[in-house]
Amino acid sequence: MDKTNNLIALFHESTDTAEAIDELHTLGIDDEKMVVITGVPYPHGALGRQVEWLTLPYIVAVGALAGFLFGLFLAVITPHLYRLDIGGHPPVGFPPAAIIIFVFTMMATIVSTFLGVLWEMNFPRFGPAPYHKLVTAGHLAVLLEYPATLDSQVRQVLESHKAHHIGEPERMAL
Amino acid sequence: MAKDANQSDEGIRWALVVDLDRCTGCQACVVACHAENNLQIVGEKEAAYGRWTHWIIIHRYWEGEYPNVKARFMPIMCQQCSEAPCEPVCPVFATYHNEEGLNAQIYNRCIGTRFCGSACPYKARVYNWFRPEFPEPLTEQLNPDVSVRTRGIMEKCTFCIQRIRRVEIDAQAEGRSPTDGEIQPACVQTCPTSALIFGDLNDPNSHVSQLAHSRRSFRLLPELGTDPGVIYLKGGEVNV
Amino acid sequence: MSKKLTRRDFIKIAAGATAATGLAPVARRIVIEPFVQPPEETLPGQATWYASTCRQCPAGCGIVVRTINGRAKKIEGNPLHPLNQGKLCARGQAGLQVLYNPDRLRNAVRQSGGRGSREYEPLYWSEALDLLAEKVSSLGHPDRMAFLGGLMPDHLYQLTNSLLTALGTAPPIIYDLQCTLEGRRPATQLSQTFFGTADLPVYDIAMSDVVFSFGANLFETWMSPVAQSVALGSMRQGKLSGRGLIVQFEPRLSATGASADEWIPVRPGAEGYVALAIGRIIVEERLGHVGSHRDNAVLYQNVDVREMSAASEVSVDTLRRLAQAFADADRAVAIPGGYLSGQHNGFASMLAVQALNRIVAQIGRQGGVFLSTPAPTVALRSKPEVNTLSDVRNLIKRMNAGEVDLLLIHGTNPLYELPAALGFAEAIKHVPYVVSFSPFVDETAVWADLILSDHTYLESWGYQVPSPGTDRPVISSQQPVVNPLYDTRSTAQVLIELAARLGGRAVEAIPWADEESYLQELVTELYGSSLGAFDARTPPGFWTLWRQYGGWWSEKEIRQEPETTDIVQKPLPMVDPQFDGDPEEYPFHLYPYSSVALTDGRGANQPWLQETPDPMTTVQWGIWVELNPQTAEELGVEDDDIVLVESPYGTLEVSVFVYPGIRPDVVAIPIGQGHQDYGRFAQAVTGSNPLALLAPITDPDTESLAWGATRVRLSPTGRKKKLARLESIDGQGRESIG
Amino acid sequence: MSEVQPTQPEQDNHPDQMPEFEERLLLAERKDWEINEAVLQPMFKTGRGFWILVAILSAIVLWGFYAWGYLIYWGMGTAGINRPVYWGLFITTFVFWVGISHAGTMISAVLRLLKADWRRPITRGAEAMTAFALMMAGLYPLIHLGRVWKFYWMIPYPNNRFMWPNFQSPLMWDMVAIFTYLIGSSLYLYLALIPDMAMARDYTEGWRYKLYRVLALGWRGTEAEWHKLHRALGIFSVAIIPIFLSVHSIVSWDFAVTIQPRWHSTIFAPYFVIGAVYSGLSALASILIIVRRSMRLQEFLRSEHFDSLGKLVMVAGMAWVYFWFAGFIVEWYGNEPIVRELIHEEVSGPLAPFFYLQMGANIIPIILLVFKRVRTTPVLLLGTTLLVNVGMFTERALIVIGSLQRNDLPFNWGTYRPSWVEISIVAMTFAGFALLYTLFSRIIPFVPVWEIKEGRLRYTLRRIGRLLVPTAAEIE
Amino acid sequence: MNRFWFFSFLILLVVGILTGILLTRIQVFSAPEQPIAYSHKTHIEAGIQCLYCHSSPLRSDLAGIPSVKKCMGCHNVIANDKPEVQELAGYWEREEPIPWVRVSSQPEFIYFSHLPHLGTGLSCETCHGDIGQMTVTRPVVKMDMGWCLDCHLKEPQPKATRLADCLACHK
Repeated sequence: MDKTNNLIALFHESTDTAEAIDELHTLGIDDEKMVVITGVPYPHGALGRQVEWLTLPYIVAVGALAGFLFGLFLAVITPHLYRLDIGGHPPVGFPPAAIIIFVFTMMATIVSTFLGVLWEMNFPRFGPAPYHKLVTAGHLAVLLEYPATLDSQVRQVLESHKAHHIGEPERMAL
Repeated sequence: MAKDANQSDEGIRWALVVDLDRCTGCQACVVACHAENNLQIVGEKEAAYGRWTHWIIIHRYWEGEYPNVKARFMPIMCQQCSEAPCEPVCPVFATYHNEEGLNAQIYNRCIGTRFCGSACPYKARVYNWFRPEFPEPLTEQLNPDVSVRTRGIMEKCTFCIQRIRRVEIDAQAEGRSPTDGEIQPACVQTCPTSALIFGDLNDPNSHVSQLAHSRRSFRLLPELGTDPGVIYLKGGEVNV
Repeated sequence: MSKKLTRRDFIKIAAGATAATGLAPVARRIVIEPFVQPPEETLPGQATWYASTCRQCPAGCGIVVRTINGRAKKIEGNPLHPLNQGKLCARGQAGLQVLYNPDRLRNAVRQSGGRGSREYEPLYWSEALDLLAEKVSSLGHPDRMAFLGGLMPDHLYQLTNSLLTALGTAPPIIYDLQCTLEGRRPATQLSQTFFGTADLPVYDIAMSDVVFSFGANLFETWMSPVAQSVALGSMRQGKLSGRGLIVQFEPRLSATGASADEWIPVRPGAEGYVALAIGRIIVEERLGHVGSHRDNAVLYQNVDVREMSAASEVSVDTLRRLAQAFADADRAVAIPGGYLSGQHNGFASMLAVQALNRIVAQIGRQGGVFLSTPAPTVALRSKPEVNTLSDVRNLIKRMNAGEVDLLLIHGTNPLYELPAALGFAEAIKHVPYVVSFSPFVDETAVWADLILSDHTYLESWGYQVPSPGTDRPVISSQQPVVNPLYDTRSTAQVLIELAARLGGRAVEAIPWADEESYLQELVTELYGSSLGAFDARTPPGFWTLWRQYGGWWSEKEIRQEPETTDIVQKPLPMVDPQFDGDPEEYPFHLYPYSSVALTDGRGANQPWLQETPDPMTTVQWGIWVELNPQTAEELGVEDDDIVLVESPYGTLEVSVFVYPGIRPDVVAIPIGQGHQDYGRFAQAVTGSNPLALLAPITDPDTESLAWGATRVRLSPTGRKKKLARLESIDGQGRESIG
Repeated sequence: MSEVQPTQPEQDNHPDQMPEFEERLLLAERKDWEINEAVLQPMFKTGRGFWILVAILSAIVLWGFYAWGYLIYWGMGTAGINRPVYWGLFITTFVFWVGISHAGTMISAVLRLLKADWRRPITRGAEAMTAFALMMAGLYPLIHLGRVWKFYWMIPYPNNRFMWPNFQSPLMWDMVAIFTYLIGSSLYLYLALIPDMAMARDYTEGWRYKLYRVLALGWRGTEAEWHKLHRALGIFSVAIIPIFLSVHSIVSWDFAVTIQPRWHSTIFAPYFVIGAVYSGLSALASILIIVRRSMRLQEFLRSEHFDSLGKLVMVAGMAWVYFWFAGFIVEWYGNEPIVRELIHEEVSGPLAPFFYLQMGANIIPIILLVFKRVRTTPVLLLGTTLLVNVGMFTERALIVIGSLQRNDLPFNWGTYRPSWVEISIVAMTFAGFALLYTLFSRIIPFVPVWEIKEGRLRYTLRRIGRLLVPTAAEIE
Repeated sequence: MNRFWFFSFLILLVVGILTGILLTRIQVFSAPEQPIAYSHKTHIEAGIQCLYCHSSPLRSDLAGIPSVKKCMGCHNVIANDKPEVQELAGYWEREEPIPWVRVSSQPEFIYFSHLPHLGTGLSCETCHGDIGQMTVTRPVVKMDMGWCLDCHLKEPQPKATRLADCLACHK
């Protein structure tokens, strides 16, 4: 296996970052080997990277279905488990069942969205990770993993786009 | 929607007929109910604030003005509605409808939301605002067939379910079914003018079902569609 | 229920022996029910029913008491009893709270800190009896002892009477407020005058088509309210001949008036005039189907209908209409009630009312008035005589003069029940030694040196002949349904033991070993009577059945038709009512009425009765004064305002209840509250006793207290006290919101 | 400032003290770290006034808990409710708090979906308000139970009694709906908070660092994280809107499904929802004004925000009047005896003072808010919005208590007086809400920093004539 | 790694709550201390029927506790040298009931009658366990609602419906 280098570079400007990333692409570094860390959510494509594929909607859909079924169980099945008549109503009526099923579906949707996005983001993750505190002060950080052979080219590209703090990524306890 | 089981004419439906022409407002039923059902005594201050616990009360209505004034009495207890507004609102099934047409209240299940009390159009349900107190030896008067309700739960007229059950068990032991008039809630038993009559409304031969078909019969707040199990008979009108 | 005796009914009352023995559970929830000696006929946890007689009022209804493990749990009417036919009133139901009252005395006690100190020291019964015997035997003269009695069971009255007679003392003076409010004494006198017999007549409401009730609160507290209510039930909706009609003549619309079809607000004291006018109209216009009224013409020869109408404020048209209805009815009855007897002209009014029954020929008829047949044995026939207020006055006079050294008080509470103006409270201080037999520390017992606390009626023996009776001879039996809860002793037993200690003529007069054997001897005289509803083979068998059935009564109805005396040969008396208090200064008639729940105040220590709403005002736990809306407006007061009620004899501060059913010149106050003593529940209600207002005047004909003849004035105090009403003031008693 | 890590690059002119921000100064000219500090700095400065406030609020809360304990120990009788007024101040306040909770979602979810950019600085405050108001509201179903120790019988779980709760009961709907809404709004609040937690983590040390570190869950701000966060927030804002509509509808059905006169109304659900939005937005405006003042966030919460908020309040108010009138006219016209009686009670009976207070306090603000001066002057706006909340509280009380006092049988009417227990517990929830909010504002960045920065990304400044005007870039 | 930690914490939490609920269901079947060391085993082995001492379940709601008199009926002559029996005799002489402590009880809000249960052919052991083998009497089942319903719901219809009615037991 080839030896790889890790590098972090900080930028002031998003335009510089985008251009640097473009050039790094041309150097043959994959998108997957690059991680851009920002303090501000940049719109998709602003930094010239591909859109990531998300499983979140599926998680949510499964969660919602589970909630629906749970609501269905509570609203439709449980009244028959110990049958008690109330107020001339049938044991299961459409309106109350609709409310219960709806609410449980929504509850499950929300909870599964939350858990799903944490799952997607691999959270929580408190271990050391490459990061720089200047990110929250408005700088853009690019983490790179590239074959050691490309080292000088990469550094040149970065410096040419006004990158600073180029160096080994500091692994910080987060 | 599913056909409601309570609507069928089969089985028993307990009903109480209140003959307003006979009621003298004497309150015997009120005390009989207290004695039979271990109702608590709340005292003057709480009673003044609407916190009394009678399961049966006698409404007194004024009519006309002096000197042509009349007062009429109307005993009101839980109406044991078929379409009871109190039942569906209870979150824990503490109140429900049983096979014999009774609007049952399971004290031990009650968590005290008082929703049923708000929903009842007759306001026939009473709440235990405080822990009941029976200074010794008044505890001896407590009927062992009826639980003593603690604070924080709703209670109401049960048609003296313990007396119904007692007669049914006795009759069953003798291998027969209870006869009409054999089951008497405490108020019915004591009513000096026999203004209260109890029986099975679904039995066409019972006294109550015959009275229920009388021309004098009416039910309270019929426009609400609650289908009460308490049937009132209008007072007679004879002028001199 | 009452007509058919089901098997279950029989089982219900089939257990007849004495109450269960053994230690009953203190708290039924935790402890299991261990016995040393298991009671004979009780099963653990299984209800046993004992028959007895209710002593909450003088009516004498039969009861059955449900007991479980030796503890009474519920009182119900005895379904076999001819008087109440299984029914019971509120007071009868509440009897358990007499038994289980937390404020009962648990021993015989001596007031250790002197009279009125309310400090008590328990005594052994032997000590207490020695003390009593010593007091009795050390009397200078037997006349220096007096016995004041109230609501007594018949056997106790006989015993007392025998003992006192043997000792050479005057017979007991029987006086209590309930009897006064009912007019028991005047009613007896009326019977004596009208029918020549001292029995209280029975008014056959059940079979009647038209009932004219003159101040009789038939369905509340008058005479035998349960029996009368049972009768109302069948009169109203139980007859084939159609619905009967009730007209109530009284200045305040009582619950009875509310149940009646028509209420005639007569001026206080003028009820007799109404009766006279009606009679006059019937006779004059030859109404009804009696035929000739010639015989009766003399009765009404002095009556002028217009004058009567003006005096009673009932229009001539109304009078004529009522006369027509009364005379035309197949069966009609006029009832002279308690309020009449409480007037200065009470006896005249009662006579006028009773005369109405004669002119429509309803005496002795079904639906009219008849006398009940007395019991077949002589011993059981004699009944307690209610004394007049004059007798009580004499006693007070003697007490004040220091002529009474020993006063025995049983079953009455004169400090509460007598009008304060009579001065009993002062007089009792002049008596060196007072003995009370009260099971409770009531106002009078506070002034007793010695309290020989009696059993409550559910723990004691006895019998009673209901008076007024019913359509057949009835003797109601009383037996202990539970073992006595405390170390109390029945007064009859105390008297027997006292006699034994005194020896001599006393023990000859009442020689029995104990109360039970006395009763047994008395009662088994009935054995062999062919009338009885049950047959016994042996006298002990009779004794058992007597207790199982709750008494003895005839199987068939036996009515007695009374003969009228020659009182009906002369014009009826016409007496103007008199009232105490200047009409200018005291503009209102005071109407103190007996409360449905508390009667004369006896019920005030029973929380069930306190919590029971008054039927008309729906007030619980309180005392109020009822004012006509017009009166209230003139006085500038409204509901719950406190007014000062003043009579020439006393004052009272009380909340106003604006009451549409009362004459504007009358104010009504319920009796029963205002206890200074008598336990926590009675004392919980603030307020004072309305009897403090009463003038001590009597009807000269009957010498009975004219309790309705006091005038009062009212003035607002500017304060408010909210009454504990069941009804909402905002709802204003409306039925619908239309 | 000691806690803030001095990580500024040297080329930035870093003044020693924060500049006094001018009212309409555009954030576009601010550096990111300046924004960070502007938000963080007030959190760390806790003066004596703050602690006094916390002490007072805590005292009220503790007293309220004492009152609650008293209520539980002695029974529901210590509250002022009676027969027939089985529900009193507790349920009134419950409905009120549920109403307050509606503004958070209204602002953050609806406006997020609509891409209304002025929402950015106020979303966090609004969401926090939702969560805290729901926490307060959620207490009441417990408090008002006669046997609160048995509340778990309302939770569906398998048990040996074979008994399940009654899902036909509106109280069950209530419970699950409020629980869902509380979970939803808390998660929504938290999800949007994660990047700011990371930001705060980078600026702090000590206990705050530990706290923020845990709360940040290891957030770095990678493009993937941002992307997923956006996606999740998008799903959230869609999902939470039906919940927000359903919660207050369900609360209204507590009343509307009974046959109690004046409760039994089909219009109750939208009427309650719009009332909730009205009171919630007003409460939000009030809170923002107070927070802005006390935390010196004038730069973030500018008058244009209040202007917009004021307009929303005004619109909600007009809608409320519309719904109120739509219900009222039907009741008035129908002239059913009991309803007529109830209306009479309100309009000219003993409830008249409350009725006119309600009408006045709900309608006058609408008129006032027409004026821009009112909308943009904090004191005037504060007064106006507080008035709305007084009005809405009275309205809830009239609905709950006023209707229960009268019913079909005049014999059963009653009147209600709140007891000290009820007042204490109601005060406890108000104080508790304020306390949570106060503490929250010192621990959590009150202004969503990343959202502001994101908004700033989308602005350009264009010179038009003599003005520099912000214009939004059309992205996405 | 982190994720594992986080989710396992969640699962632990859920398991913990469930265990807590389960723990509350567990009944301590300890025997209460009785005033006299009474052994059912001895008496049953001596050939005495349950109904001899607990005589009323066929006629009453309660099975009944034998009175001191009944105990003394035998123990006047039998085993009167044993200390427990002498204790019993002490109660008899003092005319005090023996304060037995209840072993099987129904809650205060429950209507329970032995009569119909024995009427359907159940034996004492069905509910009280093999009490004839117990030297110290202890409860063998937790008599809670689920336990009652287990039998009630197994009855054939329509009896099961009637017995499943809350009012069949709750009072």
